[in-house]
Amino acid sequence: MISRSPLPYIGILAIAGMVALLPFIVSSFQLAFAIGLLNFAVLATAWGLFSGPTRYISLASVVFFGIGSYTVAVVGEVMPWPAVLALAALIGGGVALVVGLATLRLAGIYFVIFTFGLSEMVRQLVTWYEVNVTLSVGRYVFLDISQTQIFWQLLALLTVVMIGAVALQRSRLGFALRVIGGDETMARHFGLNPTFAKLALFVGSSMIMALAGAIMAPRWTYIDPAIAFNITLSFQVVIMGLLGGMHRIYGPLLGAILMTFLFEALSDRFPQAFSLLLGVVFILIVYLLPNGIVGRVEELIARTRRKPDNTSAGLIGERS
Amino acid sequence: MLEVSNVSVRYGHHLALENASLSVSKGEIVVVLGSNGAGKSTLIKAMAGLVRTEPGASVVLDGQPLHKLPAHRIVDAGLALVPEGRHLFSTLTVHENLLLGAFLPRTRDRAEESMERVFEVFPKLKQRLAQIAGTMSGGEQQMVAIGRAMMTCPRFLLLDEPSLGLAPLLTSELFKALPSIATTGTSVLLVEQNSHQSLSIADRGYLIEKGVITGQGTAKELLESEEVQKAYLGG
Amino acid sequence: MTEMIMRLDRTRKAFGGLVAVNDVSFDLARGEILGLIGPNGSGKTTTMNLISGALRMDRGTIELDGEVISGLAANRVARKGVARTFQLLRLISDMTVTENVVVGMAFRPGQPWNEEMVARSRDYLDIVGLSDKADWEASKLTYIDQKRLELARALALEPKVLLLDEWLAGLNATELLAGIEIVRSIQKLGTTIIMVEHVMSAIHSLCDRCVVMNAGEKIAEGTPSQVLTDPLVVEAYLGEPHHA
Amino acid sequence: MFLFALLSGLTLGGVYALVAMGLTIQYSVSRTMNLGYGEFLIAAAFSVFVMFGAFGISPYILAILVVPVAFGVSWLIYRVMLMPIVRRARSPLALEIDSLLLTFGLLFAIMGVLLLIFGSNYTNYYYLSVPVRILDATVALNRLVSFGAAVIVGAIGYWLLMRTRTGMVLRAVSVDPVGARLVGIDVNWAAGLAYGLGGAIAALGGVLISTYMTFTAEMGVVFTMKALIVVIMAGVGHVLGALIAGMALGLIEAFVSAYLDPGLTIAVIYAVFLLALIIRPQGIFGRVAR
Repeated sequence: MISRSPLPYIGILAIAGMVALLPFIVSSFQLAFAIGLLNFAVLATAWGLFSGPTRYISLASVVFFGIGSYTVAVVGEVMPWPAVLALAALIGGGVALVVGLATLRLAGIYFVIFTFGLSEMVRQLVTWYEVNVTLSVGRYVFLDISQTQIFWQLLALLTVVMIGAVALQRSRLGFALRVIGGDETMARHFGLNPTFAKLALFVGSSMIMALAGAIMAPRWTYIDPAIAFNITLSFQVVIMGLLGGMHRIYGPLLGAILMTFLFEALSDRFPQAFSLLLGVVFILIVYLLPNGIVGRVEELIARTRRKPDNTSAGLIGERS
Repeated sequence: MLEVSNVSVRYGHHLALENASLSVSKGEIVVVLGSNGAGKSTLIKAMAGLVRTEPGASVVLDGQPLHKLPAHRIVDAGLALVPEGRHLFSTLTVHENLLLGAFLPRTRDRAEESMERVFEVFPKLKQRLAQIAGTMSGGEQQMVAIGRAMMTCPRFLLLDEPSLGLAPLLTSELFKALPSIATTGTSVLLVEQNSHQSLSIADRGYLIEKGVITGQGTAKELLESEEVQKAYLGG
Repeated sequence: MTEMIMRLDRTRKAFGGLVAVNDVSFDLARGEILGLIGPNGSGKTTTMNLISGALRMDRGTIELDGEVISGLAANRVARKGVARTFQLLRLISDMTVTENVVVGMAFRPGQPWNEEMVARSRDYLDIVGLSDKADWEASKLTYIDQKRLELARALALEPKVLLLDEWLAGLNATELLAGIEIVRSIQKLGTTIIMVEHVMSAIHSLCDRCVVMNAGEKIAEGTPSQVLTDPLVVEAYLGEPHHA
Repeated sequence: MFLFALLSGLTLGGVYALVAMGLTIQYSVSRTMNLGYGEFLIAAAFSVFVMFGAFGISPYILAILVVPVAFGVSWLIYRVMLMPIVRRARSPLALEIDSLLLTFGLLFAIMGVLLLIFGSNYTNYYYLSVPVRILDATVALNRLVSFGAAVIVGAIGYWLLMRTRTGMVLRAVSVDPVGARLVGIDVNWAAGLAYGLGGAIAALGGVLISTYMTFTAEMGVVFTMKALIVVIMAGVGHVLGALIAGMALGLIEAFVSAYLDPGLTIAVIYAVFLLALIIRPQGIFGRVAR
């Protein structure tokens, strides 16, 4: 619960340091793949940071990612890069604050449904603005940022996120989230404001996604709302988090690594059937790995340690 | 004849009910007395199939084993429960609530006849048929709940603290109705804290404490028992 | 002249057509143990929920130390100094005993987040007699020990007023005696207690005063021996007197 | 322009109301949220498109074939796909999350099949696209007929729910599943029936819409979203509310696209949804608590 051990931080930094050398040894094709992987790793981890402890399934990752990318497309050439990144994070956080304030005090289902259509709404708003105000739908991003630089920036972001996640877990907010996850009603009676805790986390997680979107933007050179706010991305992020297991920090990271390879293989061999295969993989995960790979592994470890005890009846459908 | 034996229920690590056994004959009214959290609600829910029992439990009604059936089949077998919290269809009318009691094919043809029986026991309901059930007072809702259970033509009626939340006057009105249900051959098992009133209409009673049935006797014995007095009033 | 710590003034709560708490008023003196008794469904637990902020009342006021706390959300009421236990245990089963106690400590105003809390949690576990199991997972505790842990967690909030919702229910005779001693020792530490209870022997030996409720209304108030001989109270418990 | 917007709003609203009614029946009876709902609508639209092209039979007659098939498929989906997670669910919340995730996968699976067969092109066909003058506005006949069909089916559906025994059973399960089990109702049977009905209604909506609207394989999500918004705004399980809110949604959409911008319809609907969530989270017709 409260630990000051620097070991996890050192471990994360050491791994990051080694990975940072990758651009010197791999081909540019492999580097592009690694960038995609890092991007998903950041997004899935940020998603798991919020959805894991709260069990509020966000289907709107692409909204914040797209906001980040669009910020770059609009102000990338007129502001210094760090200011662009800061602005992207601020806008992403601001939107998350509004969405969170409206939905996080309600039951999880409202949040899910709201995030389900949010990307469509934002896409429409941005398109409308571009068509009516700037009079062009697409934008070109001409920034002098190389693949290697994008790689290092994403790696730095992932490192910060992982370190932040460990620090969060050791913090009062992290403890609060465990208590809320355990029993929200009880938590209220001990001075905890669950809505505030959830909101703080949702805003934080959204800012990270916006940063990822901003860092990735220079790769595209051309951006329009349909590209930036493509709902498939949200879907991929959820599937990664679920596959790995969202109740552990490293679960979504593991899921991101595995799924990126799977996506790569699938989209190469069956480009037409991509949606179908994703849908099927998703359904299989829900049936076979309800707590993700990490959850399954933990289950197996627990089973070898002691005999399973058959506890507690389900709430619905006993005996039926 | 209903025979319950070795029923245990576990919630997580907490054993809420341990090897409970009891029996009720045809037409009998039996009360199970216990304090809050003693396991009496759990016992009744286990009988109705609403909670899962541990292996080894058996509930047999007139020779037919019920303990492996899902809740809706147990109702069909003739055992009806008036649950704690009533579980009425609150946005539906009283009439619809009663009609739904006669959902099962074996009861459907007798629906009108059954409803007349309900009105005999609770004449008040006849004028309230069009009212939305959720807008009634607690006592009236309890009548609808019992009426709905009667509509399933049960051979055996379970009542989970029917007096809960009712004013004393309403409670006695309610308890006076129970013997008239039993006279037609329907057995009644109720769990209660309200010892005097429930014992005054019962034939026999069981005592339950911390998930274990600790005693039994005729209603008269229990009423006169100092222990019962002490446990429920602090003497 | 005793000093009042809490005052309920005509509190009322209705659920649909059912009035669960009907204009109930009473005062609570600093340092006393008040028993809130009455038959099942008489509105005791609803009253506790109104005090702790779990439910919002329809009208009336509740004051704590002269400050109005009715209308505040549960988390604000807790931070003002009202702690409670739950009738159905609400522990976090995959946390250790110590961590569960820290839940009570971590979110009270001005509490720093440090290792000291772990050491301090021992003090509360000592009071309830659970310090030898500090590192156990909460789900591994027996029912009785889980009840102790609920109490330790509530104490860790260092409340001005402690609400015990049938904390003694389900204990056997020996455990009951130990439980009564624990409650008494908490009173000696200066905590004011309201307890909803059915175990009459505990009420006799612990409570300074009792408030009796029936069908949502307060029907009697006084010392335990006064109220338990009150004909109105006897009737509420027994139903109509049985004239044989 | 006003009259035109009103007419197209009504025709659209009629279908939205119908489709939302189907979803609210599914959700309130089975307590599982079906994110793949709109795919039934689109799949029906495509199957009518194919059969109309091949045999030249009227879409309204084809509905007699498509709707029962959709009922069966939807029923099967509940029995085969959802029952396992209903059984393993330890709490209503866990069931809600599991069903959301599962049907999210279902959404992409069905959409994937449609994409495989039809690609992502915009599709339409011409049937009864004869202009009809009403006062000084012109409306296509297919819109009018579809509106009429939606109103009739919606009214019949509502009447069946309110006046028949089976309708009463479905309402009972949605109000109190425990109470339903205690009168001998097999709750899983009722939920399967509700799923079938919902799927059939969605398919009918798809048939009606296909006669006058261009559609793509990826459009199901949009219909699911709109139906969800209507269901939540009306208050879960409130059938009449869903019919009214669905109608209102169609009107809002038509007026926004006539007077503001056709590209802003979802944004405005979302703004309305957000407002409704803030002011009345229990739904416009819903009650605070039971």
